[in-house]
Amino acid sequence: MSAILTAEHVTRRFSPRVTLGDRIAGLLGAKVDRRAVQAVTDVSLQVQQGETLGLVGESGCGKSTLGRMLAGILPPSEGAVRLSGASPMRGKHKTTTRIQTVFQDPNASLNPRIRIGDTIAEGPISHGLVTRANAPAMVAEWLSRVGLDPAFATRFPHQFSGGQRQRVAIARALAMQPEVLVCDEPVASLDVSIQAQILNLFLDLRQQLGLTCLFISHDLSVVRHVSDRVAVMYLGRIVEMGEAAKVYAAPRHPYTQGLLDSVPKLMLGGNEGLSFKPISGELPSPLSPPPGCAFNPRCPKATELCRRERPPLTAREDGTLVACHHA
Amino acid sequence: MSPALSAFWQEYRENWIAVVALAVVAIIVAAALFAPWIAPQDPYDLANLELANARRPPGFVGSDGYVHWLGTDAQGRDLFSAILYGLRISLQMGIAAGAVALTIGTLLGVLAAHAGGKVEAGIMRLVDLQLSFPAILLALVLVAVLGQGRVPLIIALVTAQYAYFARTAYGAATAERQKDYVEAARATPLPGRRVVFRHILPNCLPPLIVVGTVQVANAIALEATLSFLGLGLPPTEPSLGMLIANGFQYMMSGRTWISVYPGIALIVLIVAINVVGDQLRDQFNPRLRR
Amino acid sequence: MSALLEVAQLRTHFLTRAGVVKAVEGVSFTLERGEILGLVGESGSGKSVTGFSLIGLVDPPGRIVSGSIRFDGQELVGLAPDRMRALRGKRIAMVFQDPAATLNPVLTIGAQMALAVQAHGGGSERAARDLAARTLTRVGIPDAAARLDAYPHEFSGGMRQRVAIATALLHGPELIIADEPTTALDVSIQAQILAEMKQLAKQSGTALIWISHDLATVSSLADRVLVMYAGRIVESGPVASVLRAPLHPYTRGLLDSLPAMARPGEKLNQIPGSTPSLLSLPPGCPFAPRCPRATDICRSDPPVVTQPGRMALCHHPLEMAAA
Amino acid sequence: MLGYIIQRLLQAALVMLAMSALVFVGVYAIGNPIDVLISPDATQDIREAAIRHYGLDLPLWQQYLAFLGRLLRGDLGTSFVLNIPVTDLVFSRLPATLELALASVLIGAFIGIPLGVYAGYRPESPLSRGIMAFSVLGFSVPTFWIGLILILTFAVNLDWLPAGDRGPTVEVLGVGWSFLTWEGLQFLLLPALNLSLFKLAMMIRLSRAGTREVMLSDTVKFARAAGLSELTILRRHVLRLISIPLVTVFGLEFGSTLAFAVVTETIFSWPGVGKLIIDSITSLDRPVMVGYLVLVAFLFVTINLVVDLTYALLDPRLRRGGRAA
Repeated sequence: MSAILTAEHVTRRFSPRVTLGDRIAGLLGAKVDRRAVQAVTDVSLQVQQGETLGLVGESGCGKSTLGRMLAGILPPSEGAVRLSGASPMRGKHKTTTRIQTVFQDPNASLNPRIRIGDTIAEGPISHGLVTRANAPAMVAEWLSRVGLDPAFATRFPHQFSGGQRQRVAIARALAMQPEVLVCDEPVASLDVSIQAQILNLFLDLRQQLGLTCLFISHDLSVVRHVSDRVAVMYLGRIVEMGEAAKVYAAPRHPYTQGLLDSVPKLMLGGNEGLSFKPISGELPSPLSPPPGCAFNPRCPKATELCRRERPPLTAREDGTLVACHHA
Repeated sequence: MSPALSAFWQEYRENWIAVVALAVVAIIVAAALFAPWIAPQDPYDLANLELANARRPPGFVGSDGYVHWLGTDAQGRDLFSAILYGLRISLQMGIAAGAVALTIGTLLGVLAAHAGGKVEAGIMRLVDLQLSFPAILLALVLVAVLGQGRVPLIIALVTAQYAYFARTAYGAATAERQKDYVEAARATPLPGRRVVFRHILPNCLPPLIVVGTVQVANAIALEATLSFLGLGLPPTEPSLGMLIANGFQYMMSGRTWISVYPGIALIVLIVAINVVGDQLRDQFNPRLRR
Repeated sequence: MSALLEVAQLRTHFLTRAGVVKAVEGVSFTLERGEILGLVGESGSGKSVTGFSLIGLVDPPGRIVSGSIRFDGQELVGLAPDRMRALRGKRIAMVFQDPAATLNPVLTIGAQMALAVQAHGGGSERAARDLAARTLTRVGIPDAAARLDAYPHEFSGGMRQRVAIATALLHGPELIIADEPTTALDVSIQAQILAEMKQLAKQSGTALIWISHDLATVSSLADRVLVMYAGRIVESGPVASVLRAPLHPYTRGLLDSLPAMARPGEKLNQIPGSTPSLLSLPPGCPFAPRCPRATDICRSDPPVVTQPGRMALCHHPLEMAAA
Repeated sequence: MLGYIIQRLLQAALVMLAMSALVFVGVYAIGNPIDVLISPDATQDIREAAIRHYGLDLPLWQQYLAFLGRLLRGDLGTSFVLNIPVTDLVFSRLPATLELALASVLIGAFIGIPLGVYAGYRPESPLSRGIMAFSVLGFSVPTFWIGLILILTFAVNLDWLPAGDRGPTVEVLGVGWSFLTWEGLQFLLLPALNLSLFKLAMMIRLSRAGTREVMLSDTVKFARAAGLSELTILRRHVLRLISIPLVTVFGLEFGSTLAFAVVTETIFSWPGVGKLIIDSITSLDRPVMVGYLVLVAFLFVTINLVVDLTYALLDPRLRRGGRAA
């Protein structure tokens, strides 16, 4: 196995616009808020050929921003993203077609005024992957591969259900013949029964096409189901990364533990107790992350050391990477 | 008719007032278009005018045998003919100014939304500044500086109105720009031109159509106002506004028809266009859909 | 004593341009005092509309076309608007899905809560704020009195939902209807709110209708569960037995769709097809087109309730013994 | 917040500078500036003296600086026709226009907002449809036409109110005002009504659209679920939510009303600045035109600034966030 997609010390900041007026106000002694939101901080990871890496975390943890950087949609502020050694972007613009994205909301990610056949075909045609004459045949093939009737090519998105639309979005991404597929919360907006259909489709296609995948989701059970390895993010950093089976069976980082404990389980034997254990406290503002370990204000194991020093992400004996002083 | 369009028409038809308004607009446009064939008299041909026929009330039979159904004006023009020709000028001005303003404004707005950064800031500052500055004042000053005539008038109207289109196009385009399907198009990646013209621009059209309708009505009203103030077209080509202005001085003496009939024609036209625009606005507004 | 809430053959329809959407079609259930009832279903199943029907807040063009809702013996369908209003917030309260949208962004928390207090009997502004502060403390907002003067945008999503819950609790209602109140929140915050809600309901003896699409959430909170599909209750019963041994094929399919119920990487036992349009439901059982057990009778005749106690709306319910 | 205020002040100054440059280029550089400064019937000697006096033989940028300097001293030249300094002329006319504009904006707001809120609250009721029909009319019918009809009806046919002119004024703070006497009010009523109809229609439409949108929101639904009465919801929740955009529109409309007064003042012979600019255009009194333009630009920039700052103050999300851009 070799790494096909890598992130090297990737950081992404979103800085507020500081106007001339703000600067003058600053000179006059007024407090001007110039704190940048650091959505992703110093993340390094590798996605191996053929594997699925799950990226999991709560909202605002930076998983989507990281995903967009890895997909070549958003340039990193620092560090580098490489797809087989080369950057997927030139300046602010994506150049490669070898990595494609499936977005969260299929209602929003398909242009309502364009027939779905044209939506699927326009990328391949514009990059010369298919001729205009051969496009209908290619569209028909992809529609049937994602489980839709090829005759639907002339329909508009609003004529489909949510699950069918997500199938179209998957067909659009795969018609570009990518090596890597980034799925950004692809089932978050779908109902449970439809979610199962899309997950099954994803598993099928991944196997048939030998795809390498980055699978981003806030849903721990979904990530567990599809991923070989999993990375857990908290406040812009990876706190734990390793084989999915190991991380889920024996989480080391207190945040991973807390997160897994927070999820309500199906209670098949009455519910006198609670099937979950909440993490105390709230996510700190990303504008002013706490010093030391970002999780320390909510962590049951936090000590003076955690408040002072940020733990590095280090490998443990079984290969799992953990960023914690006490794990 | 495509299914989407026919569904749109189905919904439009439910509001009978809007249907009537649309019919009125169509009739007025047709009347203006065929004015030379409908009008009993060519009001621009000064040879036709006789002072003996001036300021006659509706129904007056002129010296040359015409029945002046709506009366005559101070120069002895048949008012019905003058109104038809005046509508022609008003519509020409309104549509020409609206079309030019739509084109310039949309291009500027979409450019600002697409380019971002300094270009965006520069264009939108200018547009905002102009929007806060009343159109009529701008038009007044421009006409005063450029002189009278069709071209100066259109320039004045366009300058006064393009900013509305630019603001609308910019608003719609920035909203579109943030939508997932635009990001999906960029992530493919599709060329920037294709993203703008195939994905962003078509989705900006509904609000622009609404603003376009309303702005044609506004341009007509503005032209009439300028003409009323004596700053519009030369008196040899009387637009509706000027007909009204000319009749103003006779109003106190009871010869109200000289002002009132052109005024009614003007108002019917503008109201009808605005009613159509209102209905389109309601139909395009996704928040009020059920 | 009779049940707190008795709903019988409730039908709520929406008259839209495209036709009549039968969002709720013949829903019947009862709710005891202090009971927690889970109302589960996918989008478009009618679970939220049922909730809004109970509190009399169905938006036009929707309206209750028939049926009965008896709350503490009083009929709510057709009740005069001002008498319905007197019940709302006082004896029946509601919490919504998105706390960012429910609170008024330009009023302080204190002002909004005071309005809710004063909606039911005067009392001074001062007393209203005191009550608001006490209730905020109950839902776990620290330093509540000082935070009354804050605006909603100064709170996090979880805190805003706590404010909404506190608003619902102000008058100590007998029934709270919670419409997906944790869906918009993160897992760790959801867990906090769930735990608090369960505790608050048990402490105060308030009955709770918890509307959710998430079986796991409902299973750890509710006493009984109602499963809705296409505007109907297709299965109901004590939550543990319904989840352990569902009678209705839809409930079974829903459980099998959960990734947590399968081995990682293996194909899920999915329900084929998608939810039918409520504009044109098939004759017979609305689930028949997607049902593995469907026979001709399912496609022609609407099913009737089987198995009293554990109820399922099905011609061919799964065996209880199968569990 | 302070940063935002400073930023807006800087922008306002920049806009004024740009406006002055535009006026300078438009009038001084393109036209013959001496036409603006000296009456056309002045002798050749006077012209040449003026050219030297105003430095018109100097390079363009020096001329612009001199123009700016005169502007800053409040010297806008002298009217050809009336031979009064333009500044004095404009300021003597301004109160009449201000009074008219304020009266009409107040009429528009105090009648328009309640009607609009009602129409948004009950969009299907016959009264709402009537209100909306009225607003389409008010929006469509040109101001000058309404003025004509008002005069025809109330002055000519019914003879209830005077048809034009300002009537008697009462001096307060050295300025004459009409609204202080009954007779003055009678003169003010028709022009104010005329000018207000467009504003009225606009306020109705804006508050209706705002109300309709807010009524569908979860905020209102939640307030209903808490048992609030409809009146309380309208008064406390809806009005508060729609008031923020309305206040800014109110400010901007006050500005545009000042400009639209041109038409009304012409019809009703109201002696304000609008009448002044029309007269100066027809009599080619260019110093007055230039002076009026600069002044109006200044007025607008000021109003915009105040509106923006008010907006930032009214919306708590902007007020406490400290960042309002």
